[in-house]
Amino acid sequence: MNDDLLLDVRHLKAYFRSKQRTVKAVDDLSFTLKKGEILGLVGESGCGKSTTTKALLRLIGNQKKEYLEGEAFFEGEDLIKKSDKQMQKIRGNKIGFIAQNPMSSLNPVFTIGNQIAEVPQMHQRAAKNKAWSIALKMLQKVGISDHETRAKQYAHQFSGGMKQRAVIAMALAGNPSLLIADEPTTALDVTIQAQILDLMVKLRDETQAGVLLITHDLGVVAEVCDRVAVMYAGKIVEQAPVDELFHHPQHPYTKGLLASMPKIGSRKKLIPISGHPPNLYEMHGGCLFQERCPFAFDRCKNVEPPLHKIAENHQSACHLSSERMNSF
Amino acid sequence: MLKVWNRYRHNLLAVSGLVFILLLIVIAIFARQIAPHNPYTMSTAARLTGPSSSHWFGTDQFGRDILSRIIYGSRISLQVGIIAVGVSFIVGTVMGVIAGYSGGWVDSLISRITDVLFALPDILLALVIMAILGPSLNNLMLAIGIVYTPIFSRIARGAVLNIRDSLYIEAAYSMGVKKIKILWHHILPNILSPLIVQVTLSFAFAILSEAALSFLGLGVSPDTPSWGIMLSSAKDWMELAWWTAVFPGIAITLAVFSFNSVGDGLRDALDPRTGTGN
Amino acid sequence: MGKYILHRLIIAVPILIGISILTFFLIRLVPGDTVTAILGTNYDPKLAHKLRSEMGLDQPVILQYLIWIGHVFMGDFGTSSFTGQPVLSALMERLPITLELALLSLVVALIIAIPLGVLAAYKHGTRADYASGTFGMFGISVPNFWLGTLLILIFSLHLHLLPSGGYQPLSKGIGENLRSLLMPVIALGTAVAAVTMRSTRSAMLDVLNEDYIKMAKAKGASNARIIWKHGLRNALVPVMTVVGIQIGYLLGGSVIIEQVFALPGMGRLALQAISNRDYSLLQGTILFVAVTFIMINLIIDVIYGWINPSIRYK
Amino acid sequence: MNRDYKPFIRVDHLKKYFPVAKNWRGKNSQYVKAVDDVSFSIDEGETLGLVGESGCGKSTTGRLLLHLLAPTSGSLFFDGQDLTQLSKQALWQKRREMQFIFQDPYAALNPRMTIQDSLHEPLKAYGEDKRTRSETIKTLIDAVGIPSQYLNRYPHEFSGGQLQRIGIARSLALKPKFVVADEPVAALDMSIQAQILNLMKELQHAFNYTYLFISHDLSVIDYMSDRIGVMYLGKMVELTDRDALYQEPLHPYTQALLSAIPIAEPKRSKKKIMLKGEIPSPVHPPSGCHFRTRCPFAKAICAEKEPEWVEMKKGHYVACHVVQEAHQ
Amino acid sequence: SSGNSTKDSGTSAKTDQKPVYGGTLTIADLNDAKGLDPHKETSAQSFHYIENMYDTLFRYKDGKYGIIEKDLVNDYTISKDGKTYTLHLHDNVKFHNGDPLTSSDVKYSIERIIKMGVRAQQFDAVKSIDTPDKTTVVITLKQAVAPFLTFLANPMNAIVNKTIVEKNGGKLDQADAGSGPFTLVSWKKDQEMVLKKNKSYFKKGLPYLDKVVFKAIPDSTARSTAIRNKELNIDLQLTAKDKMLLDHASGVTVKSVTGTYWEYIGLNVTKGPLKKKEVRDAIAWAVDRNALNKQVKFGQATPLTGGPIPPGHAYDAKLDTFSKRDTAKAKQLLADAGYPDGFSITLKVGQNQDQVDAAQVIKDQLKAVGIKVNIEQQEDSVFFNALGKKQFEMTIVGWVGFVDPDEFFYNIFHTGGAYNQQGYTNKEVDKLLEEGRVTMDEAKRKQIYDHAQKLIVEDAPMVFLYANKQSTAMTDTVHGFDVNPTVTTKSLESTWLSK
Ligand SMILES: Nc1ncnc2c1ncn2[C@@H]1O[C@H](COP(=O)(O)OP(=O)(O)OP(=O)(O)O)[C@@H](O)[C@H]1O
Ligand SMILES: Nc1ncnc2c1ncn2[C@@H]1O[C@H](COP(=O)(O)OP(=O)(O)OP(=O)(O)O)[C@@H](O)[C@H]1O
Ligand SMILES: [Mg+2]
Ligand SMILES: [Mg+2]
Repeated sequence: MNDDLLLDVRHLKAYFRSKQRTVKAVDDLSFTLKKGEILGLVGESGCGKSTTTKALLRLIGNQKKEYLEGEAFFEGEDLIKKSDKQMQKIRGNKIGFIAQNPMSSLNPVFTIGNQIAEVPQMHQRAAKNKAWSIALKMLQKVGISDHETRAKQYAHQFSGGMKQRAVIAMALAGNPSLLIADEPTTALDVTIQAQILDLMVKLRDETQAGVLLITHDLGVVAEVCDRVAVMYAGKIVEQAPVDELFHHPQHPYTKGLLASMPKIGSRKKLIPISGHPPNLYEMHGGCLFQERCPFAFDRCKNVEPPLHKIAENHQSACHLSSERMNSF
Repeated sequence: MLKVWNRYRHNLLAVSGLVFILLLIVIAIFARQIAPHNPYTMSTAARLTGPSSSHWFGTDQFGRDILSRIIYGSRISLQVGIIAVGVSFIVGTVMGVIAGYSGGWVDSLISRITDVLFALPDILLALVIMAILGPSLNNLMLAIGIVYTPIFSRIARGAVLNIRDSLYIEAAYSMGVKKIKILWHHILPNILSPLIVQVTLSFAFAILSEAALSFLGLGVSPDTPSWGIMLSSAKDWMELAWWTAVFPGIAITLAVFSFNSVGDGLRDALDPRTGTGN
Repeated sequence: MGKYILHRLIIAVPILIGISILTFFLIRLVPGDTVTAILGTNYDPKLAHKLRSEMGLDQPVILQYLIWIGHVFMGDFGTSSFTGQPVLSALMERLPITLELALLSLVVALIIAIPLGVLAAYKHGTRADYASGTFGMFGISVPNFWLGTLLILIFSLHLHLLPSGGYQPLSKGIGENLRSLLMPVIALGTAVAAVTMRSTRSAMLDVLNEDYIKMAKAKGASNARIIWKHGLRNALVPVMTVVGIQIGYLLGGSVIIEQVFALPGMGRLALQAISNRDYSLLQGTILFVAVTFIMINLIIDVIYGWINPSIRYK
Repeated sequence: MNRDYKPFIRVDHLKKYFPVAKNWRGKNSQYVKAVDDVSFSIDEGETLGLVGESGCGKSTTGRLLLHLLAPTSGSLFFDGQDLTQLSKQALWQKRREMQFIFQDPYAALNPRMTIQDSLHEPLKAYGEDKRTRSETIKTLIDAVGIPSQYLNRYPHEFSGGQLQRIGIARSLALKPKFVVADEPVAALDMSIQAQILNLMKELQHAFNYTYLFISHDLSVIDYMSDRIGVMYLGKMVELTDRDALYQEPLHPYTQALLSAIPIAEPKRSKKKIMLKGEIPSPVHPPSGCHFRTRCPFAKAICAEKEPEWVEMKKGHYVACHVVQEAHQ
Repeated sequence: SSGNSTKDSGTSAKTDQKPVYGGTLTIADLNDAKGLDPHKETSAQSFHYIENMYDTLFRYKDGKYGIIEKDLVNDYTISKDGKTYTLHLHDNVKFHNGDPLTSSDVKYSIERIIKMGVRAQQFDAVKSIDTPDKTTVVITLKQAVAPFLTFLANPMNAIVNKTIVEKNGGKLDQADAGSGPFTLVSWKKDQEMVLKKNKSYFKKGLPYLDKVVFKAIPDSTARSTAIRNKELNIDLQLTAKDKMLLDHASGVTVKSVTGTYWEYIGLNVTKGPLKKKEVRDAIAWAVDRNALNKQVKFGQATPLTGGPIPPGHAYDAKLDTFSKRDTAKAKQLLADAGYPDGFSITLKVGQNQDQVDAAQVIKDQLKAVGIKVNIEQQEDSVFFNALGKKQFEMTIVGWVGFVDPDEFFYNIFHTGGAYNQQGYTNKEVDKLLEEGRVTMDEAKRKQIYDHAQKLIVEDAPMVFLYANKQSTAMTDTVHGFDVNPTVTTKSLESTWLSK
């Protein structure tokens, strides 16, 4: 195995069970992430992106109705097998987490500094003033001006972009080797989004941490990611380096997405994907995309296409692309 | 509707409350058939006798059968609940809807009135009103009705304000639907659920208030078999006869408990967000 | 902060004036009057007339109101027409007792209810949660006067452990004082405890679903830290609102509880004033209760601001 | 583009101030200047795109145009008539001809009414009889692609894309001439977004609607509009033809916005203009030019004087001191 | 009437024991005093608080009923025509502030009583008050007033200190202006009033107690619990139920005498069916006083089967009309009056629990003869207002504290009587009552009142129910306390506590 390998997820499954039904939010997911790499996980709303992050952080899987299976090797150790106590030592320390909604991710009743300082206090047993100076340093690092006053302020005194910076500072305070960011810019305006993405790339360059970046915006992916995994209905349907994916998409879903996106300067008529994504609890055999797929044929209805290699570093889960490979 | 019931069904407390309320209604309607004795008949010989096979809950200081009085008392409690809550529900809702929908000085005026009424403890206000009206069952219902009017007004106003700004109201308006129609078709049906919840909770309050005012001697007339009156006179006798104080109290508690738990259950069932107790 | 309090006080003035008008005129709608109450069995029309004109009760009501409110603004609440005692001194005599009863009930209730509510939320869905839910529901359903009566029945009449009524001032020693308030506090505080417990539980459940709790978890905080540090203080924000509403209940409930336990507080005074048609005393009492209510709520709001910095006022 | 249409909508010096604070005497003392002196016109059959970041006043402008909000000052001509001068009844009659499409289709439908009832409502309000109503609705439903057997369902039984189709159908039921579409696709997934955009274009083609199309997404605006207006903090800063805007944006804010938007084409090197700071509070906007606090080219004059709304080239309006000076 | 009252230690059982000085006695009553001004107060509750701070010219004899003895007065004479009273005061009496009590204080006090209005009518006949010297007072009346000494013995017709009155702006609501055995220390409304020993009391050697604490405990159960727990020494007024309970309590003695508190059904003779004498009579026959006594008073009251005066005083034993209930007769009377099927009527009551209870029993009893009673309970103030304005049909109330027969009859049954709420008029009765007022001869007076009672009972403006026992509970350590029909705490001056 590669020395650079940071995260190796294999056959991860996360289901939500209730009396009426089982939602297969994440179903047999496998991917890897290297040190210093930014992996983009794209997909439409409800396809299981957030559930993936929660499973990796083991924020789910502790209750009976949450079912978790598979392996997730992080620095050689399987996260899925860890106890809650062991996970507490890893979260915030070795794995930093940046939440989707900065507006609600900060505790309104404690100062920002206090919340950042909590991380070294918990994980490094740092003394109060030591932790505070770490917090100040982190705020400075994420580009918050006047950080000494700002540290003593509360979340409601911060603007959206500043809150997201504070959340990033909090995620970095434990010096993590893996950063999981769940749609870190979705709630922000474009000009602010550009600032935050820029910051994240810069921080990655500095710390050489691996970044798992969740987003639904292909534009964001194209700008900052090294590699992309496209998710559809709880599964990864295509995985490739960024250039490869945008220029030689293999899966009909990926192709559809690219064709349906308006592009500035291009007057081409958009070609939408017909229909809408399936319910994650009414799944039947075969390819999940087959109902919306213009190329679907008999096999698609019955046999679920596995994710398989079609080129170096490029995988797709489509009968068609595998056939094309075979025909070479 | 079915969904609401499905959510409600799983709340054990709420279901038992509902069952008890239905039971209470049956008891109140068929009091004459169910009660083992006449609740007014006195007997010097049988005064203050403890629970026995002929008087399950014992007798009071006049030898009247306590069980029968409790059974008849359910009529008073339900009557007070229905009328008092009816009054406050109708008056309060109208006030609140007018305040919330029209805004401006009408809103200010109505809101100030409710503020003033809110700054006085319920019981104190009810006492003063009872003192004005004089003790009788009708006045008691009116007094409790007045006291609980501001709650409905506030809830209705809040709900209207909440919904008034919602997008589908603006949408209807933008498509030329007249304001009064919007009020009737969109606003009223949508503010109903918090009001219904409050109706059940107020029912519980009304029963408690009747008991409390009667307990203080400002309630219904003293020979009425009301639970509050029974408790009030039991206070003098409980040392000799604990049952005079214990059973009417249990009746009040159970009735109030039932209405509260139904209200609670409804609130959870009507509001899918509070899916906390599955 | 000071400005905020001032602002709140200014807002309270119209409410108090509203209350003063309301009570003043309401009371005058009450049939019967002070004079009949004073004379009681010995009612004699001639004597009654003489007393009425002495008390100024034969003047127009509006004039009576203006005279009264004018005096109130100068701190003179008049004298009780029934006992001849100055209203203010009567109120000041009673206020500490009601306040002690209400605040003691509140504090005891909070000390018990908040941890229970937090635990119920933490163990939510378990038997302990259902048990506490049922208990809480009983707590808000049981009439306080009945609970008081039962306590007397058990602890005074049968076990002879506690006095069945009466108030022992602090000057008689804190032990005696607390002994005389123990049962009243339980009777009055149970409902408050139940309501607080229920609202703490549901507030805590809401808070535990918040993003910042997930964030705290993602930071590696332990469960205890999440609940007691990150959760509780946020959960207290809605709980404080509920507590504010409870103040009204406590003051109203003390009318009944003071009657049950023969405590000479403001509630009892109000009741006497009503039955004696003691106008100036009743007006003064109601105004005082309203002021107390508003003041305690103001204090709660200040605490509220302390708990929740986003509504702290500059 | 073709500019020979007759002006259909014209707004002059339109302002909308929302009171946000009252002083101790209950008088309004502070305002959000949501729309602050905006002038433009829309021709018949044309689509004007309105773009800008959150809170800049796009929706307020849309609402003002339909007179759902009364303007604080300014005039507003619709088909030659000043809406601000009309009686209630006349306004109500006019209302038929102008309609709104909402960003959140779910919130815009009464959750307790079947979509059938919701669709009937506007027609009923204008006194159409039942048969005409049913026929109109049938046609519309077909046009937006909702099967008619779904009519008895409630809003929560539909997906977001379907709901937006229903919302569009409802807005068009009265056969309006002018439609304000307020971020109609912002809540939708990217695979659905293209369906709706295409639908709106087709309908416009068929019925010659005039559109005001609001979005914060420049690529969507680009796809839909003939002309585009850019707003910043209550002001319109630039307005011109679509091509002119993308090819030679004049205002520094437009330039920054264009460069900040992530493009779904990896490694397409583009010069980024990173804006500093964030959008100031609309209650206390900066003096002079509102954008000057973030503007990379700000000069002394920008703080002193509000820039004028000037037609720099034919049909190309800009409000910027720097640009105007450069042209002199 | 003779000499010094201190020799007689009332009804104390253990007269052989030697009094012990010192100690604090705690005594509980139903309600607190409204105020402390003896000339202003009307409620009996207030009297119990006030009377120990003041002295009166005469007083009721301990343990006896209707017998008057001297108090501040050392010696006195009444002229033959009953119009001139010459009173000689003790010369060693001092007010609590040290001022001597002199004849001018007496004159001032009587004039103040007249001015205050409450008991002015007792002194209506006063023509002049002269004070020839410091210890002599001569009161001249316009005509003879038979109960005049009784009036002077009323504990609220007390002698007050002019200086103190004036210092308090004419008000004594919160102040002590007396010369009595105890002086006021503190009064916390509805909590307690504390009195301490007056060391310079004019009766040598009295009082024994250092301190007396009065407590107002409205709840009878609370009072009886407290005395059982020995938190109290005296529970002044027991309800029938508490008497029953306390009779068996250890360390507590209950003493009772027939009291002056009598209760009746008032019938408004100016309204509806009650205008007819037969109807009123029918009600009188239909009421079962013995059953009522059993149900409401645990059989402890004395049923009034004749007139209103309880046994022992101006009581007429021969007048025993209603000793047995007769529903047949009642029905006959109703039929005669034109109500063979009875009628509906409202019975108004106040807040007195016994009367509320009695109303329920009477409702039950009258049902037997076809009269349907609706009970309407009102708050006392509203209730008494309604009574004063004759706004009632039937009511249940009681009178208390009368000592002289004139007090019993004149105000209630005379056409112009101040408390004639029933609207009762009978010329013959009026004449008899006027005569009784001015007749000084005891025997003749009794005859007059016997006759009046007979007429009243026949007319039945009231249905007399019962006279209550006055019961007091005290711990076994209390000695020398007088349980008096008029309910008084006056004997606290000679009460003492054993260890
Ligand atoms: N606690 C839960 N219980 C039941 N179902 C859940 C739960 N959490 C998520 N789901 C379901 O799992 C599926 C995946 O949810 P997830 O939040 O992972 O999607 P996502 O890709 O992050 O979407 P978005 O872009 O909207 O954030 C959804 O259908 C969601 O409804
Ligand atoms: N009814 C209102 N009362 C007070 N302020 C308002 C109101 N409506 C809008 N505003 C304020 O006016 C400003 C402009 O709001 P508007 O909704 O027009 O912005 P927008 O450009 O549509 O933003 P978004 O992209 O978030 O929809 C904002 O600051 C907003 O807070
Ligand atoms: Mg997500
Ligand atoms: Mg908007």
